[in-house]
Amino acid sequence: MKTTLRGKLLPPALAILFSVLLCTVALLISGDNPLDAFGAMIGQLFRGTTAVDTVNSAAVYYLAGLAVAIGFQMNLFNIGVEGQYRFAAVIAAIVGGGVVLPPVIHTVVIIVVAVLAGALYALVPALLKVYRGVSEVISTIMLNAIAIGLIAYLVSTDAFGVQIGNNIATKPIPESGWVPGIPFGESGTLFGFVFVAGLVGAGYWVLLNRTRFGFELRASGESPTAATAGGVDARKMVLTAMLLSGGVAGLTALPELLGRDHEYLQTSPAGYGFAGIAVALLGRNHPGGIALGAVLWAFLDKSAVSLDNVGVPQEITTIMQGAIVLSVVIAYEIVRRMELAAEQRRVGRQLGRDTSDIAAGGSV
Amino acid sequence: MAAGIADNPVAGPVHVAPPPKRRRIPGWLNGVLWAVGAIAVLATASYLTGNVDLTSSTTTQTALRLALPILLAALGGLWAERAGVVNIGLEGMMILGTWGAAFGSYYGGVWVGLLVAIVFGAIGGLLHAIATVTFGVNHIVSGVAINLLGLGVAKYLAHLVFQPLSGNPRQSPVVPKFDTYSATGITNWLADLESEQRVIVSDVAGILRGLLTQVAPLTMIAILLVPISYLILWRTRFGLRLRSCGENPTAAESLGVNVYAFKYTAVLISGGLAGMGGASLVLLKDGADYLENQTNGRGYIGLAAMIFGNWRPGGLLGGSALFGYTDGLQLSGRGPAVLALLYAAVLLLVVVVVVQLFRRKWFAAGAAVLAAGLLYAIYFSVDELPRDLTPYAPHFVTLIVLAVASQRLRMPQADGFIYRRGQGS
Amino acid sequence: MADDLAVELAGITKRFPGVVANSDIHLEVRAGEVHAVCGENGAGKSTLMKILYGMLQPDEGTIKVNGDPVRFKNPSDAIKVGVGMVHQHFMLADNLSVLENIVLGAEGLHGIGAKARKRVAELAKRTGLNADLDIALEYLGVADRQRVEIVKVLYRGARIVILDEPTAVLVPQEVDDLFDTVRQMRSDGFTFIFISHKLDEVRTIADSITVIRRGTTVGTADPKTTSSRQLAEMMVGSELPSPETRESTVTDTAVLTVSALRLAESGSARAVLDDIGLVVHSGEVLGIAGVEGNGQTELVETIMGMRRASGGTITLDGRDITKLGTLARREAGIGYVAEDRTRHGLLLTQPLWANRMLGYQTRKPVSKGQWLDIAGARQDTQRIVDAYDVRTPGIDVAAAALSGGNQQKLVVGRELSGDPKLLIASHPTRGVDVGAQALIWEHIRQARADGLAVLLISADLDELIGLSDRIVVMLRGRLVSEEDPATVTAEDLGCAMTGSAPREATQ
Amino acid sequence: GCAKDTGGGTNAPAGGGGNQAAGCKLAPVPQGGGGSAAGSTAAGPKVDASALKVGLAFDIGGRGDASFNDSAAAGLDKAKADFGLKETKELTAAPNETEDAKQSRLRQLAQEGFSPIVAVGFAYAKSVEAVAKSFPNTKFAVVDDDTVKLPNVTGLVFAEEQGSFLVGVAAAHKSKGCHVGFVGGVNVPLIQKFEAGFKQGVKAAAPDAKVESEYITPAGDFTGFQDPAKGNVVAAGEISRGADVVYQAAGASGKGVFEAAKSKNVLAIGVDSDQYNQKTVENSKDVIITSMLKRVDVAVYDFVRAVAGNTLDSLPKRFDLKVDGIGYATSGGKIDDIKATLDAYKQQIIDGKITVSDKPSN
Ligand SMILES: Nc1ncnc2c1ncn2[C@@H]1O[C@H](COP(=O)(O)OP(=O)(O)OP(=O)(O)O)[C@@H](O)[C@H]1O
Ligand SMILES: Nc1ncnc2c1ncn2[C@@H]1O[C@H](COP(=O)(O)OP(=O)(O)OP(=O)(O)O)[C@@H](O)[C@H]1O
Ligand SMILES: [Mg+2]
Ligand SMILES: [Mg+2]
Repeated sequence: MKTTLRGKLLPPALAILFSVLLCTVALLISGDNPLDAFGAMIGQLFRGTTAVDTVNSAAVYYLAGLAVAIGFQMNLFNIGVEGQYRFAAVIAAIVGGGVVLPPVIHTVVIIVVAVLAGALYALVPALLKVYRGVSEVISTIMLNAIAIGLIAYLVSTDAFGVQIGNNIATKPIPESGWVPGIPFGESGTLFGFVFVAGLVGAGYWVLLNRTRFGFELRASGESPTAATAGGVDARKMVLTAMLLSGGVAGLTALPELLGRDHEYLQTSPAGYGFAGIAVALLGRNHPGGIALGAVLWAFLDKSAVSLDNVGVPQEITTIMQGAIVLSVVIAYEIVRRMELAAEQRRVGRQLGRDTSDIAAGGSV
Repeated sequence: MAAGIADNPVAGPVHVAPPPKRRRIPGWLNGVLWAVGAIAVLATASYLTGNVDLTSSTTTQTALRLALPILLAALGGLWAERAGVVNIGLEGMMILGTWGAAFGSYYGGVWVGLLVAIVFGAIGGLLHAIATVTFGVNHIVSGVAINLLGLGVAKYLAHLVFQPLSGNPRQSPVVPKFDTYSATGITNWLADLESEQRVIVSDVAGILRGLLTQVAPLTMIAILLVPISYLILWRTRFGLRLRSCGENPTAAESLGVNVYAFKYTAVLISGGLAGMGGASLVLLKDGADYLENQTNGRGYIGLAAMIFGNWRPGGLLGGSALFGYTDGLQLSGRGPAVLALLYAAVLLLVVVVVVQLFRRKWFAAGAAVLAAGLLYAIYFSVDELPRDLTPYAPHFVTLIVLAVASQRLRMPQADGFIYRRGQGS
Repeated sequence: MADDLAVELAGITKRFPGVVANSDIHLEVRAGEVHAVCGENGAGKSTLMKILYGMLQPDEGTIKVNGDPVRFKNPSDAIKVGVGMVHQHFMLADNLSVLENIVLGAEGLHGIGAKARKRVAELAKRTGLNADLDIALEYLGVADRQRVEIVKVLYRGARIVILDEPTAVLVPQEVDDLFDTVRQMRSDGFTFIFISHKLDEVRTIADSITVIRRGTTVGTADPKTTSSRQLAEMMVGSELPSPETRESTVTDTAVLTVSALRLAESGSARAVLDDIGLVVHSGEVLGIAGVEGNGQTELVETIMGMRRASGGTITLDGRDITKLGTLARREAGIGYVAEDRTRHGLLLTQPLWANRMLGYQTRKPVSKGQWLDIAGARQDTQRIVDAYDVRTPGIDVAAAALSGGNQQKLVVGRELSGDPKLLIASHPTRGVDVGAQALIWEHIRQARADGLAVLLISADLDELIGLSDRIVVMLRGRLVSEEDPATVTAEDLGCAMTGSAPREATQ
Repeated sequence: GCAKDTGGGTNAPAGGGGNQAAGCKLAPVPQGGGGSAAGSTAAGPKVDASALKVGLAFDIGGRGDASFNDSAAAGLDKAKADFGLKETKELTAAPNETEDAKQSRLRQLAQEGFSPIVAVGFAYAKSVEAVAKSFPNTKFAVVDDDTVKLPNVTGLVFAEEQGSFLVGVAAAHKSKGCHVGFVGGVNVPLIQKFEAGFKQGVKAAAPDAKVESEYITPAGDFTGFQDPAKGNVVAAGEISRGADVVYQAAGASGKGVFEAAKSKNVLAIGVDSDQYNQKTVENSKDVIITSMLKRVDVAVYDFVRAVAGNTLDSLPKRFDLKVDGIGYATSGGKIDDIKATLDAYKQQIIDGKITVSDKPSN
């Protein structure tokens, strides 16, 4: 159904407000000054590299969020983005560090490898779902764990790892494979991959809204039965959606890999996939919404550092993230019901089915 | 709503399937048969590979211990899903439980700890119920949010409460633990039997001894909760009503069942059980006290065990036992034990082949022969499994078993559907 | 005399968002009678009954049961004073056992153990329910399900029984059985409120009739003195349209040929469809009669390619389509009006123009190759809305916002838009009111006259007889006989559908 | 009958080791233990560091983790007391944080004028390298890493294998069944050093001894440092195979190892700090015979002093036995009887007569 602009913007605003209130209470209990805390969070944007870092991280979350959202579009809950992106990152780093190619081509090869690796890792749950009816929720939970073992093996010195001090990393990717960033001097360097992420988002929008495939995907998500009757091959859609989701998941780690780290470290952070779930939910699977969700999520993440700097427990940011997700979905639900009732009233009125006494409606 | 769950059930066309031609085996007997079969296979594998770990009392004990939090989480999942609410927030509720357990136990002893854990888990459940039942939020979305919140709140509370006590924001001080009890008379006798290394007898003795040694009240309660859940859910009117909310809430409502109330109750109990699962990480002897992130995905595994167990108490006991057993085996027995387990899998597949041949299912039998051959080839060709991958043996086992068996699974019909009063057709 | 009244509803008003379902309804039911409530689709009958049963609370108005004013907060309150309801859509849980379905909510009476089982067994006997009480409900047929619903009501000791369209899914013989039970119980002192669209039935069983239109009572009628035609006029204020086909347009060109079609039940060797052979010619309507669950759904879905045939061939216009997917079959020229529009026909949360694309996503005017043509889709949707009189405020509203009849018009309009050679119409007018029904029939007839072949499946035997050029009867997955609509009666069809010999023959 | 279990008393002592309580056939103890260690650099001249603003960037866990963060904090506290530091600031990493969060933390400290800045944990290596470049006048140190080659960055690394060697010797001497075990948290190079040293120590003292060696999780899965329940199971597994002295290098999971040792009546060896005196494991302190000490506190303290006294060049390349950057604990008095032996081995290592490898030989 079509939601109004108010219907789109009101819920997140309410949710943020609610979370701020909740955190204020928590801060007061722990004896911290909420104003200091929120001041530090806002203030960080104007200092150091935080603003640029936020955008950089947002690009990462954005890609993870898009990957999750593709699954959501057809009611697939791909918890496995976590495992897929990590697996893809390692493979891409290994290949990127292992081949010698001219600039651009090198980069493209790495990107393609990452996409394929992500898709490959998503193929397992997809096949299990299509042919054996295994719920993708469970299979991807298991595969996330298994990915850790695979990565451990791949990065170990027995396989492709190189020990640097106490750390192990893949062989560094030579400069020809990097994606150059845009330097902002003191304020840091913006990943070039931010624009790639933007392109992927635009592609996602076009794919979903303007192509036959997108239509079929959404149709299968909304009603598998109706889609089947409309000639959409459900199995094929599950497979394609899952592979596409895994492919985009494969891009998740690339902004950092190609823009800053140039190698995959054993200590490289995990958890982008899980954050992607939250971001996709916040953005309601809409590419614009996911972008906002990603920026918000990244901003909260960065806040942990500056809150710590002013002596406020950084756990607050996790509470805030949880509270925002929960309250945003509740707020969306409330607004959705209000709008549905309003739309029904409008339909009723325009059809003149009941000219009398409508004011009392909306009992739902 | 986009994620996870389809829209409400629509009255579909009436389809008349043939009456079931199932042989009437009572559920408990079925369970016993499975257990006997499993023990027989393991005992044989233990004998043939000479790996005593497969059925030793130590393995059983560790399996029990590792299975416990998973079992409780799975029971939590069972209660919620039987009432039609998918609870992926078990992890968050467990985390709340760990904090509550440490807090309660520190100030009031183990039983208070257990109680506070249950209450904290139930608070998580309450939140989930408010979101899903009252506001009709997609169940998975709400669950994900609760996992985040549970983690955040526990961290924050630990920072607030435990740091002054332990000097560490991520850990509680040492808290009282449950005492453990052993059936000494029997276990000594069993210990003798076990050490005699007689085929089957020693294996059974080992397993029994593991189950009877150093058992904490919480362990007993958790195990008892399996039959209790069964009795309540399948043998009482309360349970019937609760299950009806997961099968067809509109019908239940039309018969005067207060669906909202039952869903709330079920999700609260679910949260309480998850909280108890958290407590089992904190309050058992050798437990960890409160430690950040100590649940480590066990809530998700619990959910998997429940699905694995076909939304039934006996089944989820089997699922948690399988996971706990495999995990315990790989942790304490390591590579050789996992290899022996691989051998057991080959034996199991041989049994499957025989059964399928008997049933004249040629294709299934062929597939099983192939799988058995493959596994045996692996068993034969390597003397050590890759060290990096053995820790994930339980996950592999779960995947494989699901791939083989998931098509027989049957979830409550309205599980995950958003129900709104007066909206049924 | 007020004391005589088992139920008295006065001034009942119920509003839903956008709809006033009931406004100032009055209904008086005497104790020990069968009281029929008639009205077109969406007139508010079910809503009114749900109010009487405590599932909905009226915004205004009073309810009296046996002379005492009552106020129901939920169905339990209604059950307490002896009101029971058999719903229009069965309220049963497939995975629970028959026994559990019956005792659910009334465990207080006899528990859920042996005592309850004994009582249920007694009632089952009385209503002719022969099923094993411990098997899961999903294994029961429609008629047995209905019996379970009735046992449920009796088990709770209801004396006032609401039957909301109980006959919609039954064949004539089953209807007779049901009526026998009703009559017998009436003589035992039960009161019935009976809802049906089938006015002949109403006149057979009812002692008195209340007619409601657009949510208000328009009057009462005496079934002995009122004709069906008069009743219909009271309901809609116009004449009852009939689905008669005028002249035959059947040609010799076979459009759809199905031969030796077989469909095995998943996971077993049993056949759901067995050796089905049929031909539909251009300009012909072939009707398929059958009790629900005898394979009609499966036949349609197999022809549509939603299920894979295990044997046999399907030919469309001389081309073998047995191996094609659903989309390819649609592209080859099959239009499909599914039996359940909300499950198989529509994307409820999507706007009407997106629904126009479903099943046509590869074809003009809604798409250009891999790209969607949204402007084209919108334009064509508007055309359908105009041509089929779909009552909607616009083409951007979600499909869920339309009433059932209007949704159905949209679906029929869409399926006739692709220039199909064959239309498969499953229950094309189910749950649709008389006006929309007439319109849909008219469109089907027109298309037939233009050479369309139609495969019609319907539970409404009058529709089937009136619209078809030929009728085949389906029983347990096989085509058992062919009937001529010009001569066959609904009664005969009913016999053939249940596999029993015609009544005259047995006597 | 059913009896309450009291402190493991109802259990027979550890499985395999039960009967052959004879212990190991010990190798001859090396001679020349007399000359004591070169002495702690901590005993050097006092400096005035009141002008220094010292920043500490902790790894996950931060102050109070009863592990190396805490140890670093102790070093800072001592420096504060001894050198009159006025202003210090401590920031802590969050789990799973990204590289730029680490950099921001360091940059914040640098911008606020802190120097020196000590980054605790090798995970900071890359971040320090990045930030140190833009703040050439700020002094940095990274604990556990010496890969950053910048003039203003000092690596503070330790010879964990040497200390592990000594506790290995202790384990061999204390084992009744001549069978000992090692439990590592996560199979990373750093922890492998502990394993390598321990194994060598055991073999040096008792060439016939059996050594069990397991990690809770493979590299990359850092939950192995956070799961006492699993630590317990792994340790119990080793004990059931006969190990009767267990050395753990498993972070917070170590607690589970100690408890396994306690309930099976065997001995355990702690790690990093003197765990006998550590509050979080006080329930099982009586099985802890010694701990391998990794003196992060010494390193931090020495570093601060070196910065204050501008004597950075005098800092050791590696904090090892020689400079008392590594050692073993004697609290509880459980190894008093073999102290002389241990010191003899220690001297051998210091003198270079024994070289301890930091890679486990398999
Ligand atoms: N839950 C609801 N929310 C909104 N509108 C509703 C709801 N239930 C019923 N209505 C509306 O109330 C009106 C009356 O519906 P009701 O189901 O009572 O009709 P009916 O007479 O039983 O029709 P039918 O013959 O199709 O069963 C319909 O227009 C319907 O749109
Ligand atoms: N469960 C429901 N939730 C929300 N709205 C509903 C529900 N059921 C019915 N409605 C609303 O009621 C209206 C009509 O529904 P329904 O199909 O009962 O109509 P009807 O009056 O029977 O129509 P027709 O006579 O054309 O079949 C629609 O506007 C629909 O949105
Ligand atoms: Mg209707
Ligand atoms: Mg109705």
